[in-house]
Amino acid sequence: MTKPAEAAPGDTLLRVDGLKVWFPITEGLIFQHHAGDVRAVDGVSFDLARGETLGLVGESGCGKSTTGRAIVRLYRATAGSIVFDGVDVATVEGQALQRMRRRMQMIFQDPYASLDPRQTVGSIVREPLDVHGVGTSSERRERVGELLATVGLNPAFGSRYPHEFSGGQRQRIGVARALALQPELIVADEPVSALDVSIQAQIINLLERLQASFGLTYVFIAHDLSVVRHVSNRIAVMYLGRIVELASSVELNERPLHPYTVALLSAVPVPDPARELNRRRIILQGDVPSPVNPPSGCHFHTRCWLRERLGNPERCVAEVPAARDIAPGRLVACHFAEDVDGSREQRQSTGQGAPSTAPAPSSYAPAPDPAGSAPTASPAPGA
Amino acid sequence: GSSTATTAPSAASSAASTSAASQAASTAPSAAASTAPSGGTPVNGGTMIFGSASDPSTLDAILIQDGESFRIAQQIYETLIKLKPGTASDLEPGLAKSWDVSPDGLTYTFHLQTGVMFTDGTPFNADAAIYNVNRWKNLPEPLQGSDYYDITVFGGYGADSLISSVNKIDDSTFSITLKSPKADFLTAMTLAPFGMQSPTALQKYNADLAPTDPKNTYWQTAPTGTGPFMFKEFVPGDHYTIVKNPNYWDPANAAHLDSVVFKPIADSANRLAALKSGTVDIIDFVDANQLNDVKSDNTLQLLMRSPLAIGKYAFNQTQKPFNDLKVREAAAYAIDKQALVSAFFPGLGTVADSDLINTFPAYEPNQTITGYDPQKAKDLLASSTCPAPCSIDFWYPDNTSRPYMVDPKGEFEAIRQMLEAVGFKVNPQHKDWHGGYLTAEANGQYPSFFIGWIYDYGDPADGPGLFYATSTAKCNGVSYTTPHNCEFGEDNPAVAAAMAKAIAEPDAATRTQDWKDAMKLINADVPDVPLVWAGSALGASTSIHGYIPSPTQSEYFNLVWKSNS
Amino acid sequence: MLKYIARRLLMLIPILLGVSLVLIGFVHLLPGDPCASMLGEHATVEKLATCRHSYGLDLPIWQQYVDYMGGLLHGDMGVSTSTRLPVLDQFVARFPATVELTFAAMLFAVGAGIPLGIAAAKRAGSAFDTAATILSLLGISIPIFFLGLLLAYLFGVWLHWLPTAGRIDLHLYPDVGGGFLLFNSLVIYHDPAMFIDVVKHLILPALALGTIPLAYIVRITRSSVLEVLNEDYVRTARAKGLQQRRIDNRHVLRNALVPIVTVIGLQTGLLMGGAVLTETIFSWGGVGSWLFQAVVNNDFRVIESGTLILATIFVLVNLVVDVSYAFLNPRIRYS
Amino acid sequence: MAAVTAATPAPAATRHRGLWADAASRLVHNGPAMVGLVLVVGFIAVALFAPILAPYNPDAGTIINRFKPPSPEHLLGTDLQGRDILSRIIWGARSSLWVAVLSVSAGLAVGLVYGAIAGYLGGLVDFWMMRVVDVMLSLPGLLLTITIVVFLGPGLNTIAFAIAVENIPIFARLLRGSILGLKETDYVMASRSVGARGQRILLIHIMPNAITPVIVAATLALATAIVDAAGLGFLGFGPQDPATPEWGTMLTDTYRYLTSGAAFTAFFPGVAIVLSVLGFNLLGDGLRESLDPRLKR
Amino acid sequence: MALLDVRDLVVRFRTRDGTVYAVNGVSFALEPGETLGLVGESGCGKSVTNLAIMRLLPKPAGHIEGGAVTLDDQDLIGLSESEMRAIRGRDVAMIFQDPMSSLNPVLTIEEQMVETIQAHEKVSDADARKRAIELLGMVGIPKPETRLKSFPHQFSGGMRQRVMIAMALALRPKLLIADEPTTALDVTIQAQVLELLRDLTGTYRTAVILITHDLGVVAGMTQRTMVMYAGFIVEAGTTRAIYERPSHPYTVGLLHSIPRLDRGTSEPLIPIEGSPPDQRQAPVGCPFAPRCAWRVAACWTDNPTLAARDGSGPIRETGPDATHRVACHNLPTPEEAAVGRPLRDGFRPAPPPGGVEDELADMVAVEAGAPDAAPVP
Ligand SMILES: Nc1ncnc2c1ncn2[C@@H]1O[C@H](COP(=O)(O)OP(=O)(O)OP(=O)(O)O)[C@@H](O)[C@H]1O
Ligand SMILES: Nc1ncnc2c1ncn2[C@@H]1O[C@H](COP(=O)(O)OP(=O)(O)OP(=O)(O)O)[C@@H](O)[C@H]1O
Ligand SMILES: [Mg+2]
Ligand SMILES: [Mg+2]
Repeated sequence: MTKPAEAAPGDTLLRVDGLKVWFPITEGLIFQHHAGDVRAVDGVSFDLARGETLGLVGESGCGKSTTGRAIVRLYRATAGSIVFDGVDVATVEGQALQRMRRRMQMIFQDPYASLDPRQTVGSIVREPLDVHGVGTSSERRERVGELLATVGLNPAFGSRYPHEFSGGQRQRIGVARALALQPELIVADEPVSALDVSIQAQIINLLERLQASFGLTYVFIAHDLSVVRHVSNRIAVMYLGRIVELASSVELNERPLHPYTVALLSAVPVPDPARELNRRRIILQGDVPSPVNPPSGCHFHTRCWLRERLGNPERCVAEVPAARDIAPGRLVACHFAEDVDGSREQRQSTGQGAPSTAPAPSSYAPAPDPAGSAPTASPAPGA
Repeated sequence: GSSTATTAPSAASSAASTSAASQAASTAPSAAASTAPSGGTPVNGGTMIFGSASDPSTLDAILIQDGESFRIAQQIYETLIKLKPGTASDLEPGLAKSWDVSPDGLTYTFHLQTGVMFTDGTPFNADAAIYNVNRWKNLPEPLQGSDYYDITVFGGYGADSLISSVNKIDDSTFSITLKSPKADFLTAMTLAPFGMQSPTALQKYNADLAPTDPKNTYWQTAPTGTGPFMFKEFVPGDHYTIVKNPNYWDPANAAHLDSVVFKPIADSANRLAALKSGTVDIIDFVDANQLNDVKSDNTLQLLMRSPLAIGKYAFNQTQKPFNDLKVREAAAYAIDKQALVSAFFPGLGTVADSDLINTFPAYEPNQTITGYDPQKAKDLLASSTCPAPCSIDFWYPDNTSRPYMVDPKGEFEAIRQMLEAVGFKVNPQHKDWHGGYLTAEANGQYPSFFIGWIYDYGDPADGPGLFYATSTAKCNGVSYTTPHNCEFGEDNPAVAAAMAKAIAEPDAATRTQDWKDAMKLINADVPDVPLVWAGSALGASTSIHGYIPSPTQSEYFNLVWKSNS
Repeated sequence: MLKYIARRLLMLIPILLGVSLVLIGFVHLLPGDPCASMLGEHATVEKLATCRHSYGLDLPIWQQYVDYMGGLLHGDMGVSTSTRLPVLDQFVARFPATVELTFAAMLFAVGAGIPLGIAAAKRAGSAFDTAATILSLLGISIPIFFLGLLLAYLFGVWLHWLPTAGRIDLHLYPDVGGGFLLFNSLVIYHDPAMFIDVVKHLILPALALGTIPLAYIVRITRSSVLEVLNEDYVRTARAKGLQQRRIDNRHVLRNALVPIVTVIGLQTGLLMGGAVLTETIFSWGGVGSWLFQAVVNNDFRVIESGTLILATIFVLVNLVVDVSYAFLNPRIRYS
Repeated sequence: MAAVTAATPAPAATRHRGLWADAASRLVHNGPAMVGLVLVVGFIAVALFAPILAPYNPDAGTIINRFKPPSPEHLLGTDLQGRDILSRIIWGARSSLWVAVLSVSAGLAVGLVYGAIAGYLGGLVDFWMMRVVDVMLSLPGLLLTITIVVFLGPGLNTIAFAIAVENIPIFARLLRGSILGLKETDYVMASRSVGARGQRILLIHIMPNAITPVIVAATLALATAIVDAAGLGFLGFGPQDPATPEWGTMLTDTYRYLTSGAAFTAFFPGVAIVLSVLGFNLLGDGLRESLDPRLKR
Repeated sequence: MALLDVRDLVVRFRTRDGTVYAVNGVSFALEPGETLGLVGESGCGKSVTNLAIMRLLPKPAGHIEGGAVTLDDQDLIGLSESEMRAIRGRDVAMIFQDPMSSLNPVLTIEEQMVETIQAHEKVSDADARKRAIELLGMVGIPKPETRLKSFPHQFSGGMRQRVMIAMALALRPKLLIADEPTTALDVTIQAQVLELLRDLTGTYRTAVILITHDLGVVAGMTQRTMVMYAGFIVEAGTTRAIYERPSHPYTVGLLHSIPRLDRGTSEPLIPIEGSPPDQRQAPVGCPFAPRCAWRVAACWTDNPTLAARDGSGPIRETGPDATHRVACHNLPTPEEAAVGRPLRDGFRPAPPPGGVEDELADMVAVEAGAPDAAPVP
């Protein structure tokens, strides 16, 4: 059900190169003029092998969704290319685009907003078939039943309306719609963020199961690192429209090399009071700057703990750090990534650091931890 | 006239007179049916609020054509000759103490009152009077065409004008010489449009510029006469105020009231509400259905004006099927006038059977159509060129209520029922009164229609004489004098000849007989179905005294006073 | 903010151009001829032609439009064909009446509507709420002239409490002309009795005219307040232990105000020119009945210029409303 | 073992109703709205079955019989022309309904297309199209209506048309507003992502959702149309054809008699207008609440 | 004596669609300075419980139908509205989830802070303002003097939540109720806010009730934890005890539903199937029974009460050695808890009693057929 981090990559299905998506800001009442841009995505490159899952994480507003939407051509790329199976998505039009659309689908974050409240579940799931004229109408109806069953819904529910379903069930409907055309690539934009924890797991498992049975390729967008890590082979960490680090999910978790990744990891709370007690967080100062006027040089330099420790080198302000292949399959866009490696912060954030002298948050000392860090997990059946 | 709301006294008292009081006019209806109780000694002071139907439309006297303007002009301007209050024809000295007529009936010499001043201080004398008369004669070009009574009385300007010359004799005497005799000239001189206006004010406020010219502010800001009242202010749409002229030349007849405010209230129901709530003191045009309401209220009084208007259902004989006399007769017999009058004119009108009102000496009962007879109507129709169901177009106006036609649609509906009962098939046709009803009617476009007439003169010449006296018609508004033929299509040379004779006849008794003959002929032609002779009524608070209603609506407010309570 | 206002004012130009185009088009579609109604039915062809010429009616329509607009630029709004008065003067004479009536009607609508709406929202679902809703709906359901007449009879004729026509008791104050009577009576004449009389005259027309805005305001206040009552910050305010009155006034009402102000603005704009019926019933010499008469009399210049002024006022009122949003909602102010 | 995964239904899933059915049930539980519905349905039924319901020919009568007060013979009395008021009110329902329906449907037809084009195309087209709407909205409504009636001549259809013209910008703006809002919704995005294009999105996804506020506005506009028509009648621009009973005109023709003994002639048509308008308003309000679950009280 | 004592609190909503059984007899206590986590899925009654304590239930639907709430020996339920108002904000303060909507958008930060202070203390505007500046400085807002004039929308989410905290702590309340204070924030900002909260409440020894979905947040922030489900407390104890020995099937399920950074990536998630119950039906039996892999027949009919997990000793509700209590008829063993599913041979969850079978039975069958829901051998 879960894949090994080193899942053998197939051929490259998707290659994104230098993708920029800028939203123009216009002003003026009668005659609009261009007053600037929201640089939602500002030079993103990665590739994705068939059958692979790429996780995309980052804080709110860093351009994850925009990247995802550009891939499925909901937005037009301002610059750069998105090559899907050898064809540049950014340039195709008309029939070719329609054909392309059949091969890549999207799952949306909000299971409430992404289903048309006036359509029955059946017609929502059937829409892709209708649009692309797949099969006869009775075949379509049959296929809708199959799809609903596949995502774990009663096919008889096709005649109901979305609002009659719970959040988890709705997200299943969204998944069924995405599956309808048997796509190769699915961009899942925060598919579980809006769901309760218990339901999250249902959907994550469903997605993994579907990937296994249909050989799907995922771009999995989330802001929750633990979820992304769970489902992805590789993870790209985004900050202000750029990828700052790209690594396999295990690597990223164990040896983050970008100061931002380190901070992100360190900020994720862990449901283990004993560990929480001993962890020391890197608290980033302030908020994410505006994508309209991103900071010069390294976008992260305004909040960077490493830069501060290094005595605020000019280089971070002056020079845009290139995405470097620091190790095989490991891209980092930081001038001083080497300083991160092995640092106390890195170790602490990954839970490998020695307990520091951090004051205990509670007013009384916790009892010694009998279970400690003993792995409580056992292999899942059938894994 | 028919379209202009009302007014204008008349009297064809042809006999020239040097005396102040002329004899009672032979043809005019008698005095007012009721008068506000004099109720003791007049009290001076106070304000009367008059609930009128609309704002005046001008107060440059010579341009006045509508009743509301007449009403106000009557108070602030004075004419050379006046009507005796409540009468339609008794002449009385006005600004002229007396007058003489030359034997050829062409030259009229007026002896003016002395010591009279316009309210702006300009003396009223022969010069001022001549200034006014010359203005009528040579009306400034921009004003021409708007002077209805100037045109109807004098026929035009400059060379066209009936006035040949105006001469000053001395400071208080002047004469007018006409090009041809005009029997009703003196009576016409009592019309408010011929009121005397201050030459100084006329010039100062550019009254001679086009009314559209913003510099012409005369009537809205400074209409100036010699009357017992003078202009105070005009707030269009809200009120028009006149105040007592403190220096009125005839102290005996000076106004009792300090001021009169005219408050336009268009809707009759609202007008009555305003009267009953005490918002206004007196209102004009009480609806028939409101008469009882006023009567039964012991704080109110009803002031009745005797009939001087005729309402009728008329035909155009050049249009089918009304070219057939039998059809016209059938329609005439089909209408139950009594029911109609009691439904729509209770208390304000009587059943009419002639274009002449029965108070006129020349009146004679209609011998052709003898009364309501549906069976006869059916028979006539059956034998006509348009047997039942005989489809006819019947026009009535929208958005108007006239004394002779208080509820056009309602009356139409009632008559439609009656006509259809005898075999007509009525197609309702209607047009806005202000939106071209009259124009199309005057041009002869309607086969059958509602129309009416308010006499400016209590003389048959002003009624049937206008409608039917010519047998040839020019039908696009070119002729001023007798254009009415277009609407009726009455083309009977015998009728035309009889009427021409009557109009020309100088002797009163002969004239009356001539008119009776002419009316017999016209009635036989059934050019219309006279429905009602209508008067009108004012409602007033019982604190109002001395208000003398006049059939011609020329009522003098200097006589009115208000008791405190 | 100033830039915004400037831009909005600039926006007026195309709108007013559009309005003037529509108007001139409409006026020319109107049947009948202003000259014919002016000169009466017996006017001669020549007279008509002269008259038409004097008003420029014989020119091609585009020429008329250009001339008219040229006149407007010079502040010349033309002259009424029925009263022969300059349109602008007439407007100025009547506008105070309209303003006072609109003001009074809105005062009534707002003064009664907002408290009623708030009360209904706070008791949402209760019998009071239902009654308030139905009452306000009843207001919209009665034809205004019918209501006006009923009011006039009830309060004027039967109870003799209030006058039913005009703006002021003309018996007592023949000296007072038009203008802003409410203001003048106090500030210029220093006459409280007169002020009271003016107010008495205002009551019935204001009631009749205010009924429709009242209904809208009650409804919008109710739903808006209901919405705000469910907002988190109201809960926060209560959690902070604030006085109920303070919560209502500072937290609830201020936030609920934007849609309410929109409705108030819209209704004020509508009343300015839409009071034809009320003005007719209560003989109120305002702009509405003036324009109405102009339509009836085919008084084309009055229709054109009068409506143009009204449209300008309407747009300006909307601008004021939009600007007031900025004061109600700081988000707008600072963006 | 099935029971391991047994799921309790999600709250909303317990009821097998469609969205509309849901709205309908909310409506049914809304007292005032039901009163409104009853009034409206009654009104429509009266209009439809006028020939059966009316005891007399609404158009027949003689002035001899005028102003008969209500009696068993004439339940609501007779009018000035001696016609049966009840029958005229019953037939008048047809005219009023006709004016209401015609004005609103004509307004809808044009307004919807206009608003949909502006909202869907957006950009400059939308900008200028909305300026035209601004122009129309800034013209005083009643005067515009009167002008149109004067232009076209009086009559039921004319009045309906004139009122429709007034409705157009309102509907257009409303629809455009909701379309603009809906264009960016996730479900429209979702539909685009599966390849759906312009027309389909507009017709299948946007319109059905955008139309809700318009439906509500239309219901209220039905009410307004009846009152407006009555107001036009008062000003003398009502449907002038005397043979077609119409409530506004009936009221206009008789309000003068309110205080002079025949008050019933004005009272009953007045009541008919108030009730029908109230009905539409209550229903419209109820629809607003039931179609928008957020406003639930 | 405990600072806060809640006994058998019952809260219901009477709506048009029926009664919502939101909180069904909740009891707990809190000592001064103690931090308590309240976790559970959406709709389980966390917020309602706390709103009831504050007597801020949405009107007119929400009613406290039973129970007692004592704060400092004072019975809050019996207080008049104005007495209660004096307590709100002064003795008990609240922070809400959405800092965006919890601050009034039309009032400046200053107005909102000053009014809070002045609602409870007679201080001059200038003094209140000075206090506000101090407070803003305390929560780490740079240049508080100038920022005081700002409106909420001029702050970022994290800053707004800081303002909320400053406002809540303005009067040094004894109890702070934080209702999902960081759910709307990014993790990095969440870390900032949580640290601030921890520092300040630690310094003032403010008792805290922290409501959250995030089991990680509770782990790091609280001393004691209560798990709620469908209006019931199903498990309570010290935070350590609950994370180390999760004993209620629901708690076990929650812990297995979340991917954890501190565990290997290969660990499968074990979802809790189905969804929470419709709280419009009066609860019968254990509310979790329909979703429970450990349920026995009694679960369908008897609602287990909260009892000490090991069944011995006096029950302590508060403090570091608070008794670990669970409401369950069939406790998972520690091994089962570690694995996340029953390990007993041949154990099958009891089928629903006849008649209780609902209309979604068909759906269940489908779910069961789905591979990820494969029956445990
Ligand atoms: N259609 C748009 N027009 C203008 N700006 C946009 C648009 N869509 C997104 N943005 C801006 O682009 C930036 C990136 O947005 P995006 O939705 O891609 O972020 P994200 O990483 O998905 O964030 P989140 O976690 O909140 O979903 C944000 O600043 C956002 O405001
Ligand atoms: N105003 C209300 N009217 C009716 N029911 C309500 C109302 N507020 C809450 N409820 C119901 O009360 C129950 C408990 O709600 P509560 O808000 O306490 O949940 P919660 O645990 O805080 O959830 P969340 O994590 O989503 O905030 C839910 O079933 C909810 O539907
Ligand atoms: Mg996103
Ligand atoms: Mg909550």
